[in-house]
Amino acid sequence: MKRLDLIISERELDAVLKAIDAAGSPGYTVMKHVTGKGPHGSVSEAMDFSGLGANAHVIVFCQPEVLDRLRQGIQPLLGYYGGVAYVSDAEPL
Amino acid sequence: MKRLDLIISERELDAVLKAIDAAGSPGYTVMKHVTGKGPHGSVSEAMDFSGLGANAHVIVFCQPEVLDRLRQGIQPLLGYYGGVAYVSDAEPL
Amino acid sequence: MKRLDLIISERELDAVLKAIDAAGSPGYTVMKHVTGKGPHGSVSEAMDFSGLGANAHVIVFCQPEVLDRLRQGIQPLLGYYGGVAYVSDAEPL
Amino acid sequence: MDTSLVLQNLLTPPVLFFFLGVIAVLVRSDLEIPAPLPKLFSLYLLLAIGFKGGLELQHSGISGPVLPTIAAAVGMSLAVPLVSFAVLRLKLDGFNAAAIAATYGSISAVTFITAESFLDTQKLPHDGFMVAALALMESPAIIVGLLLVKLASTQQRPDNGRMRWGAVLHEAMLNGSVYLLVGSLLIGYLSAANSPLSVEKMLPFTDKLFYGSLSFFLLDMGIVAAQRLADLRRAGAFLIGFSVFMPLFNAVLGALIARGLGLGPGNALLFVVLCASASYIAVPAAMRMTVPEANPSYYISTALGLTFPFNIIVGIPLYMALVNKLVAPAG
Amino acid sequence: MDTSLVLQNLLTPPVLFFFLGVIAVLVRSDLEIPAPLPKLFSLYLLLAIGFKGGLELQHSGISGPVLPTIAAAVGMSLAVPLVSFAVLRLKLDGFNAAAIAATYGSISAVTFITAESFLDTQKLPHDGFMVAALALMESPAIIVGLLLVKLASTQQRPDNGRMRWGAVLHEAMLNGSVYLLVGSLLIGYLSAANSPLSVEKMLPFTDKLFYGSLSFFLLDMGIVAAQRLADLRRAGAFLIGFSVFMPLFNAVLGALIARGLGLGPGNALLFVVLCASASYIAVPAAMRMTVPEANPSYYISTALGLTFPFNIIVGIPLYMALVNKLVAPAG
Amino acid sequence: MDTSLVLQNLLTPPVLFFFLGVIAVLVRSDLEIPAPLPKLFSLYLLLAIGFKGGLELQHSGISGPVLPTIAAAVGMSLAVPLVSFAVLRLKLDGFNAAAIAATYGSISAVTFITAESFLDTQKLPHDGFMVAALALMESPAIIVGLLLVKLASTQQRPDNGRMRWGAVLHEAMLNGSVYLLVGSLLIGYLSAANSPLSVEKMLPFTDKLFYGSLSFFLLDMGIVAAQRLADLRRAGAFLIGFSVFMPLFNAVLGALIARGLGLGPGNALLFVVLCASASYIAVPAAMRMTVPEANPSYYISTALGLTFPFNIIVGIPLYMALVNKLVAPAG
Ligand SMILES: Nc1ncnc2c1ncn2[C@@H]1O[C@H](COP(=O)(O)O)[C@@H](O)[C@H]1O
Ligand SMILES: Nc1ncnc2c1ncn2[C@@H]1O[C@H](COP(=O)(O)O)[C@@H](O)[C@H]1O
Ligand SMILES: Nc1ncnc2c1ncn2[C@@H]1O[C@H](COP(=O)(O)O)[C@@H](O)[C@H]1O
Ligand code: NA
Ligand code: NA
Ligand code: NA
Repeated sequence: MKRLDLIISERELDAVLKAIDAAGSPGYTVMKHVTGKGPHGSVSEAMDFSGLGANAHVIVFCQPEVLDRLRQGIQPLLGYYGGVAYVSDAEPL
Repeated sequence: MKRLDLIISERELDAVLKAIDAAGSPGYTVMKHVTGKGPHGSVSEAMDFSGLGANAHVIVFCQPEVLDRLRQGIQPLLGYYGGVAYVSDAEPL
Repeated sequence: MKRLDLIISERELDAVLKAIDAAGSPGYTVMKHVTGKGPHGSVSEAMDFSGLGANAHVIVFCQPEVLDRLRQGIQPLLGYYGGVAYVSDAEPL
Repeated sequence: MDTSLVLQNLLTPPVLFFFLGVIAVLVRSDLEIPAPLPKLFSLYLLLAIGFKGGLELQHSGISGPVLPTIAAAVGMSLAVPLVSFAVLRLKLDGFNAAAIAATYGSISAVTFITAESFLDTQKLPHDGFMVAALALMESPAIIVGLLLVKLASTQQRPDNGRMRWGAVLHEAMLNGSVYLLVGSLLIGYLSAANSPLSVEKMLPFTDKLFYGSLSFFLLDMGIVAAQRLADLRRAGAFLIGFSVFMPLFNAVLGALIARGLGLGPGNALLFVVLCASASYIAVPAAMRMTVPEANPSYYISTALGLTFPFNIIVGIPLYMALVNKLVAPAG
Repeated sequence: MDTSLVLQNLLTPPVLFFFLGVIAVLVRSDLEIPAPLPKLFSLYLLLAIGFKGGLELQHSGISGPVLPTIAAAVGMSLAVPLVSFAVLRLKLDGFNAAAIAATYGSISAVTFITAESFLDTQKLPHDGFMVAALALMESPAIIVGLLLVKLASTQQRPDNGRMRWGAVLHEAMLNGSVYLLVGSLLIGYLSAANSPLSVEKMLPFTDKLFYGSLSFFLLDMGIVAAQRLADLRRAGAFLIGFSVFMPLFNAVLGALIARGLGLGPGNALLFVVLCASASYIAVPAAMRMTVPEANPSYYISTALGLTFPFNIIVGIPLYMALVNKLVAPAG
Repeated sequence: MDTSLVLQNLLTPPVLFFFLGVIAVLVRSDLEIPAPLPKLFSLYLLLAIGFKGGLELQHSGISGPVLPTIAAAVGMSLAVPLVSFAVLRLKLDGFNAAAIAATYGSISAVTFITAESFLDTQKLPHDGFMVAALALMESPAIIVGLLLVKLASTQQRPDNGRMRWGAVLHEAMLNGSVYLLVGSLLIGYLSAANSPLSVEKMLPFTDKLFYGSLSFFLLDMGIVAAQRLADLRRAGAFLIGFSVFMPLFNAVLGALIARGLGLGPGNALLFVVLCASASYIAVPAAMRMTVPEANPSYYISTALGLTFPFNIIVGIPLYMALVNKLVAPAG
């Protein structure tokens, strides 16, 4: 099986989760309040009071074929809003 | 070496950590306040005030033989309460 | 590409991030409020009010050559202050 | 008269902020009170209600209707789950029926607090020992619920179906919210006897801030309840009906007992509210741990998605009218 | 006289705590107010300012200068982005210019609140309807900003450049902070009419704690603003100049309009502050979603890193002097 | 007389809530005050105690016993670590001995605050300059601790054993809690002189809420201290003895100095409490960074697991009796 790690802005989280559901993923896990740095600059929690939002880290464990559908749904979002997505191998315990 | 990712309810965290210790793991890392969706439905932080709890994400880096013992301690908990567990390869930096 | 997972004390986070930047990494992701157990004992959020700090989990996706430079900057910090660092393979989605 | 009471209740800040939270969900505003801020208010309210109850208990003493009322309250928290279980078994399996039954035998502290605020705006007196009744109704309902699980479960359970009663009793008696409420009650009781000056210094925190903090917390409760309401729709007509009629039935029962106990209208309303409200804090937490076979979206959504809003918005004034009719015709 | 007003403003706890936050960053103290605690204070301040505005609106009634003032405020929130855009286009692309323009058309609730506190220490009266003006200035600025994006963008945008106006309007009108402010205003208005006793019980929370909570929150705002100031230095002289001169220009415009409306000195100052302040809550959140092409560090750093401190520290007393000169020479 | 003071102290809400927290851990209740809520209370208490101290300092002026008392306090924060180090080296290596020594040279703000509350319930006056003494005792102890590390360490340290004194001084002087305390003190001092009206508006926040917030925070401190107590048991009899006898020794020393300074009973008690308390906020944070060779569970568990509860529960009334005997026989 495959493991997908997504790091995106909390503001885009709903759209990403919708895409994950649409791809037929068996589930997902979300960690909010994530900060970091990438091509688009630094993201901190300092403006948390503003609704501006930090990042979210989403993990999906799924079959390779789900991954193909995920790629289609998520690539456009990452392209427009930024964020990273990496895939590795993972086996059920 | 191996990397184990567990995602379980915060309510079962103590039992899981006890099982990890019992398996002789050299350590573990815990992230709480994790949300997600799986076969048993959605988990959010909305009822946080109630002691109902969100999910926790537990990471264990260990030798393959520890993993075997972990499997025995953790599988029954996952079977009864739900949650997911995936293994991948990892090497010390 | 490679994926580096670092788990260190929040108190050393600034030094670690500086080392990551210095190694020319394209970015990083940070999760704070992480707890756990390792060779140096347990780390909880119980003393959060004290500035003592819990752990932080840092993820870096990068090319293997960046990893070599990261190793040099980060190993001394881990040696002196404690913490763990593991590497796995990861491919862009 | 009913409708005027409903309106008087409706147009107070706590209820209006509750609505504001509900509407935020309906119109999909991104208004959010992030964790653990709701926990701050929830801990504060338990601490404050307990402390104030302890003070009043010290002043009034443990006499007259105190012990009979508390005994009756505990009795109701044992009886309501049994009746509820019988009703719920018509449509649900044993696990779900038992978990929901336990929920309705227990109480909602926020509903109780809102009823107290309602009484205050109606200038009707009420007593501190009702807080003791509140505190003592959580645990018995949990235990009855788990006994029902044990009796009803034909299915294989782990540890060969043996209940770990130690863990169960622990969960029932030492749940954080029960513990804080009882502890604060004792602290209020002891402080009032020994250090009136220190009580004086607590009051700006426990007393003056109370109403505003309740309103803030109800904003969050409105958000959470509205999110749950969607779940409930999926759960079907039977559970929706149960969420409204069971409280009404328990309220009538409660009002009759309150009359038997000779309670004044204030205490009688609180007694009725205890009977009619359902737990969405201690009981779901205990059920999640001890009856994982039951579907949380059933027992949380009934208690929180419908019974709670019903009680907050129309229940309290309705029960007041009931009390005025049944218990204290002159009140 | 200006300098005495500046000093009077400077040596009050809210402004001093703001400085304490700024200095913490400059000397690299590890003082930190971790999330979501700032959110608690920000929600509280919106709730309290809205509630108090609603009470006052109920007492004063909706008459006299109320509607013209609100109309003028909304007009300014439409006009300021247009002027700002024209200025910003001299140096910036359409996306960034539009996002910053929207920011300056909108308002800063904390600046407004600090100005109210300043008026209170000056014992100058002001009215609740100004809070309604505050609440109604967020959304129009967002919409104008997005219209400007649409007009100015030659670049390819997703969905073939079609704006999803539903989403945009939703973001503009139902943003959490706008929603809470308007909702609390309505709740204050309704409660004051129907349940004076319940209003009485809210006041220790919404009124007595207000000044201290503002001070605490400004400590955090000082930290955040100082962190942003570093970004702004990188953004260059043009934006730095804009962050100071645009508010001054808008303030003069606002003062003239306030005179035209016949506002008293208290309301006039608030009107000027609304015109001169820039949003760092609702608008950046909306821009981040709908104009990802714009660089957030531009529109946040101008509004928060420079305009906000400028207004808090010297702007408010300066505008007071302006109002004293232009609007109410006898005041 | 001692026991009556102990009882009077014991039966106040702050101490009772501390016990409630301790017992929660002992009976394994799941009561929890999740991060960052304790931080909110800790920041609030530092802000409030600093602000109030500043007000009082402004009113009393900097004269009479102010400077000698502050000098003596700083002197004690230099001397206590030296004595403690000599004792601790009997059993511990240089790193651990130095870290614990620094901890005991510094102070516990919450112990100080609880002592002030105790004085208030005893109606004994005390002065704002004692807060200045409190604020100035954190940094010197850290610096002495690090000097001791340097002198005692034969072991190889990174950077070839060269201390980064810049980092160390930074940690010692600009630690968030020291910074907030000193800053709030200055703000109180400045506001009181320049804007009495604004001080008036701060008081409901800084003054009225103080006692209740302290009680809430002590509930959490009880939980944390009890968790630490288990660690301490593992640390062995020597450190357990040290955690009780060192404070007693320092208290007697402090009482003698207080007599020398001619302090009244209120200020004398606070002086003694400063000497007898140990830091579990600023110093551990600094030691964690600069002396990673020392075991945190030693220096935190002694200060927090035993010395803190000892002082809160029996220390304060005991020291009061000591002061009554030694310092102010007529008081
Ligand atoms: N190379 C990387 N390794 C780990 N996280 C990254 C990396 N690049 C970007 N990120 C994360 O993705 C977020 C969004 O990236 P971006 O919007 O592309 O700058 C950043 O704030 C980081 O949290
Ligand atoms: N396929 C998956 N990928 C990532 N996380 C998952 C997946 N399935 C379940 N989870 C996580 O595990 C939690 C418990 O799952 P369950 O109780 O089996 O529904 C969920 O709430 C998710 O956070
Ligand atoms: N084997 C392990 N697996 C996962 N996390 C670990 C492991 N060992 C240590 N850690 C994490 O790294 C932190 C620092 O470890 P240390 O300071 O070496 O005890 C611990 O608190 C854990 O969060
Ligand atoms: Na009930
Ligand atoms: Na404006
Ligand atoms: Na000391």
